[in-house]
Amino acid sequence: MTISTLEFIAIALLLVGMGFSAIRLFLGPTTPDRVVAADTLSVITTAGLAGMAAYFNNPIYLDIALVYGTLAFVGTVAIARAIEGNQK
Amino acid sequence: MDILDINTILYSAAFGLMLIGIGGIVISNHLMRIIFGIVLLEAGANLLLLLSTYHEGASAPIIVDGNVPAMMADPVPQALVLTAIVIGVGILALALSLAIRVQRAYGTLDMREVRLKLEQEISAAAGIDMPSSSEKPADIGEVPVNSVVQQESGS
Amino acid sequence: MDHPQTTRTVSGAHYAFVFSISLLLWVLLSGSLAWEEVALGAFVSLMITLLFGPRFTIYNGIKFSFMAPLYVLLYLVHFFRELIKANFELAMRVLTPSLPIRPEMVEIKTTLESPLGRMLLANSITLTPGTLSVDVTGDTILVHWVYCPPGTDAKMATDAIAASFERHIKRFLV
Amino acid sequence: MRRFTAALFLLGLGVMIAAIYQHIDFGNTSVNAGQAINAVAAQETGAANFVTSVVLAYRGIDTLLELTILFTAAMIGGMVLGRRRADAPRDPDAGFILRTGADLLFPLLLVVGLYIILHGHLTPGGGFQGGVILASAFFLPLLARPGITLIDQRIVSLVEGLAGATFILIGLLAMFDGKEFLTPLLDKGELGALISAGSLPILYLAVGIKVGSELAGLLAHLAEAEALD
Amino acid sequence: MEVVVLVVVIVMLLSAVAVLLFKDFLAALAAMSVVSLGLSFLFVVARAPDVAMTEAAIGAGLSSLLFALALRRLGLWRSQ
Amino acid sequence: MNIIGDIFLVIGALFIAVGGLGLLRMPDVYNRIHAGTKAVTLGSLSVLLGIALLHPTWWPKLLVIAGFLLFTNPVAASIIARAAKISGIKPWRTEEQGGE
Repeated sequence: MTISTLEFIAIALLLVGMGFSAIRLFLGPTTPDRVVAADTLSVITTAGLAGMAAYFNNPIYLDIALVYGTLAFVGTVAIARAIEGNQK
Repeated sequence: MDILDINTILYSAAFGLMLIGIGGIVISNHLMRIIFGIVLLEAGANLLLLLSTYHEGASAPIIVDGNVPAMMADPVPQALVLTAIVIGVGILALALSLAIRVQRAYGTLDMREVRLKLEQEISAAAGIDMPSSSEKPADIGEVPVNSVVQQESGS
Repeated sequence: MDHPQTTRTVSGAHYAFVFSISLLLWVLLSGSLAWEEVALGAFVSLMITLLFGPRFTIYNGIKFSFMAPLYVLLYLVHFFRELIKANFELAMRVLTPSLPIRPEMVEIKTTLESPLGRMLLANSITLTPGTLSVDVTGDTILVHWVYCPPGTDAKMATDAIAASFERHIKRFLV
Repeated sequence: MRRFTAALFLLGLGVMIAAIYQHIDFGNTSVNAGQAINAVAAQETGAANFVTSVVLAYRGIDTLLELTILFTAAMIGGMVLGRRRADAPRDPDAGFILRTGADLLFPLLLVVGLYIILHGHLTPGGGFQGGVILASAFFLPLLARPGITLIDQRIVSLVEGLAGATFILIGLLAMFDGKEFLTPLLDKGELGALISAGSLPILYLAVGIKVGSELAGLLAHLAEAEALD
Repeated sequence: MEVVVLVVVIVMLLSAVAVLLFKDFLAALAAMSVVSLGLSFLFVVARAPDVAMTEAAIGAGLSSLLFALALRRLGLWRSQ
Repeated sequence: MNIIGDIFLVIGALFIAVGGLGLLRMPDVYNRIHAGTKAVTLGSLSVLLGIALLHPTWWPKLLVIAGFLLFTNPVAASIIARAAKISGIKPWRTEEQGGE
């Protein structure tokens, strides 16, 4: 499987976005900052997993992107609900 | 050993995760961090087990649309890791329940304090003097439990 | 706190709606129209609808009509245009070195009544230019606005943020 | 002092692993049980996903034991956490957006979970993954409105027991047929079709429902435990 | 391809260290979900779609749920 | 067809990179959620569209993934914003507004 120049640029840009989000995850002053960064990273990974399916030319990998996309939402909601407990 | 060899990268990830997990278990004193360390160690071990039969260029062990690939990945370690991950959830749930129980019983999750209180309870139940702890009270920092000092001064 | 599952009843049409949504999702997932797939999907959807039907009052409030699909399509077109506009605006703000933002929390009122409609409106607001819906209580939506012009009140904010979406959503939802 | 020794231990471990590194022949393993399975699994079990073949047909008893471990963990977790005091305060409701979103997502997640379970012999996925999705689907409304009873706990236990009994019953049927415990039954069918692989999809359905109800019960127990402050 | 895997591994290992270093346990939990994200990607690279899906379901969804509930019950959601 | 798909991939990746940059540059949580949600949602939708153009037979499952993303992303953003507001984080304001 070869990669064309445009696809190479796309992969590089995805990695750049991933790196920025990861930096925000490490730096973020408050916990919600880090949760937002983790959520963004999970969405980027969902797109990236679909891209891996295209790279391997095999549609079975799309199921993983689907499961990841739905369950990362559940995890984010759980963390956000735990943050909300701070209201007293 | 080429740094951009894919085998090197994957094995480094597995060993790195295991090392970080062991480090978390050994160094930290907080029960929650120890549980995090256990999860990381387990993840690294799973990755290492899966990589033991990894071969670059193999395809997934699933037949799609009837065409059989030339070389397929080994399904046995995949099934083992599948089992291991699911059992890991059971371990995690049990560990978290026990952590909640420890918090209720002792009011803290710091393992040094928990250990100290446990020793006190045991010695009180046996009706003997507090045995000399393996860790000196000075090491505990700002949380010396009062009864230790009382026992020392009283005896 | 409103609990829609106790205050509203479910009519047969909504059971049918939930069933068809589930079946559509199944067929899209399996990606084939072989009779085994469709039969299994129909069975699974039927079980879900029958077992958990009373929980689906959330799907109430849809106006069934022949024109509804067209209105949904119009809404989607409008929504995607706004989404793309939002992204270019955001990219402009982020890439400008001076970071021209003036954030403010504003409250806007909505006239939509069904939970589904309010939900859709809140989601649309989140994805459109410079606005993020933080919370919904009753008919008030709390919105975080990246660039709030000086001296806006609730009426102006509602007009600027929600009016066009409300007009589109009102055609197929209560 | 303890930290220092721990760091020293880690350093030694790292050096040891680095030494092992030099001697591993990366990517060329001599394990070939998997290749043998890959060669015969399609004819022997009729499942397109060989991992499913290994999990349910070649290592079926291991899967049964794994379910037992998960059941024991869930049961002990429930026992350790204990019952909830009647007057303990509950968490407040989530906002409107999460409540509506959870209700809206609930049937869709159920459909996705059942799809993953029932296509376990054709595509990646199966009982464990689908069961986790089912458990999350049931838990999401509970996260939005703490304290509601979405489904009776006794029904959950009953469904879980029935699923486990189904798994063992299919295994026993093979024994009545004169074969070994948990041998796949029924017609193999055409490779890659939905109705194929004999009894494996039914086994996976049992596994999925059992895992889903166990995890949902465990999560409900954990959510019921009162907060400490 | 190798570069992609290298970047993912670096992000994963850094967040694994961050899990143990963060003072706030919910932030550590967010970093933990990033670890399981990288792990899931690596399982895809190792051509194990079943395992990747299990890791995605359990690492991203279920263990986050378990940890978040337990941290809420333990009263550890706020930074010390 | 391949070229168009590749172009959509690049556009999507570009939006994702811009979203990451916004996540890094914005001053407080709420503004970061703006960047992290809008740009990344459209970016991943565009990537999925590009993949659908590259492999035309995959569109049903890609449509389902896109639908879930389009639904769950704004909900997650709203919930995090609400949690941040409840936990007491004040919105950042520019100096010219002078605060309250």
